[in-house]
Amino acid sequence: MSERTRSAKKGSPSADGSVPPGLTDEEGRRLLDFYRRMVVIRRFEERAARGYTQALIGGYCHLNLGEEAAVVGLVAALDERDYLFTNYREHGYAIERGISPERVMAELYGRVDGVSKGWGGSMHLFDVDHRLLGGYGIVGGQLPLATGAALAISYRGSDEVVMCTMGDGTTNIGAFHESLNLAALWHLPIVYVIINNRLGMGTTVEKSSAEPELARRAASYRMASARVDGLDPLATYEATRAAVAAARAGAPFLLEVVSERLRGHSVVDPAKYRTAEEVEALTSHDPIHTVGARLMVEGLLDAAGLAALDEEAKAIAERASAFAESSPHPDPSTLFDYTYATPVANDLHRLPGEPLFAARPRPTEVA
Amino acid sequence: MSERTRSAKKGSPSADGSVPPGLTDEEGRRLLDFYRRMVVIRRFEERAARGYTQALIGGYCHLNLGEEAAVVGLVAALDERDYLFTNYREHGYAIERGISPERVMAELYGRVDGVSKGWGGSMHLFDVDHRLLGGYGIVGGQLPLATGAALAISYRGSDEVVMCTMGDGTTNIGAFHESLNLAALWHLPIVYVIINNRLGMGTTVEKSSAEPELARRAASYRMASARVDGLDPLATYEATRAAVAAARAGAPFLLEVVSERLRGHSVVDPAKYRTAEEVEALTSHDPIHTVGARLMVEGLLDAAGLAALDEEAKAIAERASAFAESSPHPDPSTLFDYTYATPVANDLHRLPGEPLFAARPRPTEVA
Amino acid sequence: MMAVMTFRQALHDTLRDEMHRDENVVLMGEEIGVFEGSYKITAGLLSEFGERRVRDTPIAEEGFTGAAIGAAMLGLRPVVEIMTINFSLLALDQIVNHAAKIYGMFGGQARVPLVIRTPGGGGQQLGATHSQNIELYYAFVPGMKVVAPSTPADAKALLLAAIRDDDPVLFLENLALYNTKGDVPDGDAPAEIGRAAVTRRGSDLTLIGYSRTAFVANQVAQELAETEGLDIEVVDLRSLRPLDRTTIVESVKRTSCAVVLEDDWLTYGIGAEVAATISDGAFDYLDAPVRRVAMAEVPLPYSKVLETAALPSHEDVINAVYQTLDAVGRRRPAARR
Amino acid sequence: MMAVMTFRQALHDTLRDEMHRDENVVLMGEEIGVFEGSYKITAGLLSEFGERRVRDTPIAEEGFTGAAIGAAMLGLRPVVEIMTINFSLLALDQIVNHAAKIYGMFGGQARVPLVIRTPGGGGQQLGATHSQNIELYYAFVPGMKVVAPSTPADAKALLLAAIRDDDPVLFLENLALYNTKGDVPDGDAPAEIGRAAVTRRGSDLTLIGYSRTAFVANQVAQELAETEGLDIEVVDLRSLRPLDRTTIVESVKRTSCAVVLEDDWLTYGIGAEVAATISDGAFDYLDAPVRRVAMAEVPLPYSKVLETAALPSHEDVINAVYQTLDAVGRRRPAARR
Ligand SMILES: Cc1ncc(C[n+]2csc(CCOP(=O)(O)OP(=O)(O)O)c2C)c(N)n1
Ligand SMILES: Cc1ncc(C[n+]2csc(CCOP(=O)(O)OP(=O)(O)O)c2C)c(N)n1
Ligand SMILES: [Mg+2]
Ligand SMILES: [Mg+2]
Repeated sequence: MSERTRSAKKGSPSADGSVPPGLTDEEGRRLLDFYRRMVVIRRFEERAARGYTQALIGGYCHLNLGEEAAVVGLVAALDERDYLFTNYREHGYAIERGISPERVMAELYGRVDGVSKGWGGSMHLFDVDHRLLGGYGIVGGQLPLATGAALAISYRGSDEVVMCTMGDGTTNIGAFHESLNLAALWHLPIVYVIINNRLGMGTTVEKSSAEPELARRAASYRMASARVDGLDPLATYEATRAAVAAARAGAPFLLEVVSERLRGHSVVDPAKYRTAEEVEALTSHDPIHTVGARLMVEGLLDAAGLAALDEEAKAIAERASAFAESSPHPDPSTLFDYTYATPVANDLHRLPGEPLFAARPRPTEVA
Repeated sequence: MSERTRSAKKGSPSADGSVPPGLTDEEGRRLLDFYRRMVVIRRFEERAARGYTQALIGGYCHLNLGEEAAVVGLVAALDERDYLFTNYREHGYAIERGISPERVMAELYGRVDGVSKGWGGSMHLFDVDHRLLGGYGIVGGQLPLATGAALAISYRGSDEVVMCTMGDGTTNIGAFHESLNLAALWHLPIVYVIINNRLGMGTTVEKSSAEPELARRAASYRMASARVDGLDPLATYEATRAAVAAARAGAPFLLEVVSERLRGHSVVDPAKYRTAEEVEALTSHDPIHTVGARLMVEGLLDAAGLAALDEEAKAIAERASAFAESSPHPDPSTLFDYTYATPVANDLHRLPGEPLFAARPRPTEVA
Repeated sequence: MMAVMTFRQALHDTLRDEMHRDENVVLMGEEIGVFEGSYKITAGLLSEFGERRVRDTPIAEEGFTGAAIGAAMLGLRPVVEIMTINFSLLALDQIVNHAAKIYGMFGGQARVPLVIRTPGGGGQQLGATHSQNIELYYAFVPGMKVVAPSTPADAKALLLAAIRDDDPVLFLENLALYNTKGDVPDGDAPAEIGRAAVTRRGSDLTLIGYSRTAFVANQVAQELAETEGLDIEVVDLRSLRPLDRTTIVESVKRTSCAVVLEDDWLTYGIGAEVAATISDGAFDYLDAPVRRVAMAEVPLPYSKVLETAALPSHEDVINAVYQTLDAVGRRRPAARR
Repeated sequence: MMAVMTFRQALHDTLRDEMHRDENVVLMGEEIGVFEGSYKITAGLLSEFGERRVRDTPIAEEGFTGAAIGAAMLGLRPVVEIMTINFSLLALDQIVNHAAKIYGMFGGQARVPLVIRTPGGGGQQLGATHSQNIELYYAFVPGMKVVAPSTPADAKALLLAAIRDDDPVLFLENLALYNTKGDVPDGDAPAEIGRAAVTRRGSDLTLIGYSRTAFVANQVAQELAETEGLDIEVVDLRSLRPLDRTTIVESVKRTSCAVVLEDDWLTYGIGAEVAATISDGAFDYLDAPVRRVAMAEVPLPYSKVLETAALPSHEDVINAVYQTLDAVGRRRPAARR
């Protein structure tokens, strides 16, 4: 946990309880805003977990619990015109990009008002208007795509940036290598972000990456990189702004954001592979606690204010799930609507129980 | 071409014609031996090119012309018990591993006495006795395999080493990244060798690798690495010995061997993308010339000795092709002999023209 | 001696027994050790056998599958778990161009005694990329063997056979089968790869499936015997490559009609070969077209409603049986609704 | 207006025209620029259009194919060359799990107007890993379109259609066709994807192929018309997904027998679906089993002798036609040998 020690240089309460140097006014306002957003994500994710146990959400469901500070700091550093590609652990990103929690939750519930019209589910949020270009469930699958989006931007000479997030475990797959090499060769406007929550599912970074300081892998492509404390939303924001600026100038960047995953890999994982001490340590790192405490110490929030924020976030999550539950299921008649964008002759619209060819007239009974 | 300048520290004639410090007796003997071997490869490859134009060799045929010094230096540093995995440009490696040029040429001719019994061809030489575990035509395909062979060695606690060679272009494919990471994580006894001949087919290293000093890519796996002048067989040999020793102690190694490809990518490529100056420069780098000249300067070989070596090499190449031409073609009846190692029920031994089921009795003519 | 156990347990116990029997058997895959496997097949094996024999890998399907192939070339007998068959696309080059080619391409000099265990299956709302049935990609390739058990007993017998076979074997599992139960004989009796089984004799119609759909076929046959007095023969393919054409065709020669069940897409799916084989080999016996019951041809949607519409249901199977019996004029009057 | 040109030239000219027409059309692939393409389809295009539009990529099939998909999501129309279809296995996850899924999985929000050009084909002594015909892997997948022209005219018309289509299209080429010649109409007339063509009318037998085998089918039909007076109908599939079942079945309803030619392995190959489709849709018309002519089921050997034995020959096709005509009792007495 050495990177924890060289993390946020100012402002967060240190382990011995002493108060680090204070925040500027602007930083204070920003931190308060970030905190509010973090709490929304927290309550949204908890509500989603409940929706899963209520069997209103199916499939896999991966939460951003513990990663709220990272999510908020990262997305805040993007412009509206920028593009975001991410993985299956992306509810928080969708909300931060400005998509309404209602539409995000409706997607988790598989309803027509979901961002992906119910076709994608938790792992596949997408909203072309908010330039969230997916949620992808294949580990590493988003990297070549994001690289290609950056290629299209560069080809047109426009000035958007692409951000592509991934987990620590994802840095070991071939697509990571191929993509970063292309981006560096072609000077593409892209920031690759590793959310290092120290675990794949139950496998640690040390067990899966021979160079566990993941940002260092940028050197293979002569790419600039940095490592930042993802439990500190301000530090994450500042580091991301610098990375995005570099990318906008045509120098792709690799940013490692060191974070925590508070619960199991997905809602159904009890995370038995964690020791009691690890679980204990996690709680003290929980960014909702540490950032909340810091705001109190800084005098930017009192207990009542904190409670109010929390109530507001809970209400947002409740509204989202109420909306989702009341949104209709897709109609089975729409099953064949999205196989092809350009309609095509002889596309087979056959339901599983239907014969390929209309039945022949019944033969007359023999003998 | 900066690496050319910081290449072999002693012994090779420098560009201004001055004679560098001399060789020890042992080095002298070794260099003479290496040279003899290099000439054998040279003449073998030239004979193969002729076999190709005579239509006795089919498919693709990639030659080691220009890479002889690298091939000889690399293979000499291996023990007999060590394993070698390589790519489709591997005739020289096969010969250096001790396989008779006859059996190598017979494989190129697709005959039963070929190392792979005619099933593999130029790209797929394999000889289990000489621990040459292939010749592979899919770029990068050999890397995971070689890594796994090293895993098997480590699993058994025995002390062989695996060498896995590849081209410069191959370092950009995902399998490179995945394999090196595994080897470093698991402390496998393997040396990965990049033969950097500056070109994929016609694409330069600079156009395909964002970090063109390819050995540096080892850092992504905390793996040791080195770069050596592959036109100098002694330097290559020494660097390889060090790499092999490290690997034998459980520390995988990445060795970059900077070399030249004298002709086109394969026999049929006229290499029109090279400028006249480039072609000119190549000739002066030809290791057969430079090493031959060095041996003369050192007084280890005179013109007559050189001519004798050359005659001997030509004779070997001629014998190889005569043997190959007289070796029988595989019998078509052996077509189904190598689909499975464990015979299996219902394996379909159907020739392309045969029906799946025996013909029904001919129906009587209707009307 | 027999014991009743789940499909999961049969796999687990067989892996464990084989590891005890043969030091060369090693397990590799993502999250099979500390996490005990995504579907818990390998639970407890890391603590029993240690990291040397139960190897958690990075997320690098191509790399670790290829490494298993290379290790097999030197005589280990790796059993690789690919978490779901969808992710095997990333390892396909290593499997198709290397594992399946090495024996032949080098003239029989190196064997690749490798098993790849991997589950397919839709119906869990996992969406378009996580619900595919792409066993076709392996079944198509000479040099591969592909087995697809439908019962705990076959899970054991075919896994024993696969581990002891000197060729690369894709061992197809299915998410929906893991919790199914059945008798599993004690003792050491590997199945013969390349053989289908007639799991139920009957004369009215041949119902054909593999993996989950063989389970469904037996269930439906049983149900229709009880409720409608129908006498349906069931063929469980068990091996997709080699495909046991004789057993299939002989069955249809007896029944003169067939319904093929598959969980993949219809066009070019596994059922296409089965139907083509029947139509050819039993040409003079067939009284109605071979009916295929398969997925709708769409990327599988997440929404439960849409997913259900896209996947073959129990009802779909029953209707296909009825319609085929109608077509051959054989549906028993008692059974008419 | 018409011009006679090679298949290669038709591809080259069409690419060039489309690049002039639409600034969004970009070419990507290994060695397509400086090297002018492994099979020289893109010769001259780098010097005409520059590096921005003709992009040499590193050897990274997954990376650059995926990048083309991502660029397509933002509105470029990349035409990717994968040097041979064998290497496409390395990009399969990006194609099957991403290109083919993105439109559906996200509820129709993003289009992927991508073309992947890639040649298949054996018979060049390229050995087991470089001679495969695995178009099946794409044809199987809803969300993909797969076209497979057999003539220079179709190469042009289908490439125009593919480039202008808003879905990912796999455009199958074949090493053995590049130097074949034919009439190519001037002007701008894209073909309709999803339609087969009856390229020769006849009443004795339906001969079906695609890509190289459609070329062979036409050749054999012509030859047998001249030498034996046989009247063979030829169906060129042209599109493997969607598959034009109607054209196939209607033809067989007229001729009552069929031979399917394919260059891939028989079991589970493309021909399996064609045969199953015919046996189903023309059940009451078919007078003999559908015959398939396909590769022997082995990893293709390098040796010329063995390779020749493993690949379908001209003779094999003719014999299959004769045997099928025999089976339906239709072979004309004059034709008996
Ligand atoms: C190619 C592929 N392999 C395996 C999986 C199964 N899988 C899903 S998430 C995951 C762990 C990913 O870890 P990391 O990249 O650190 O991301 P995190 O979940 O921690 O955010 C695995 C192995 C997958 N979805 N895709
Ligand atoms: C996966 C894959 N992609 C493309 C090719 C075609 N190809 C064969 S050799 C080659 C260039 C390889 O360059 P390099 O790695 O530098 O090796 P060299 O030929 O220079 O020895 C290419 C692109 C292939 N065989 N496999
Ligand atoms: Mg992680
Ligand atoms: Mg090279």
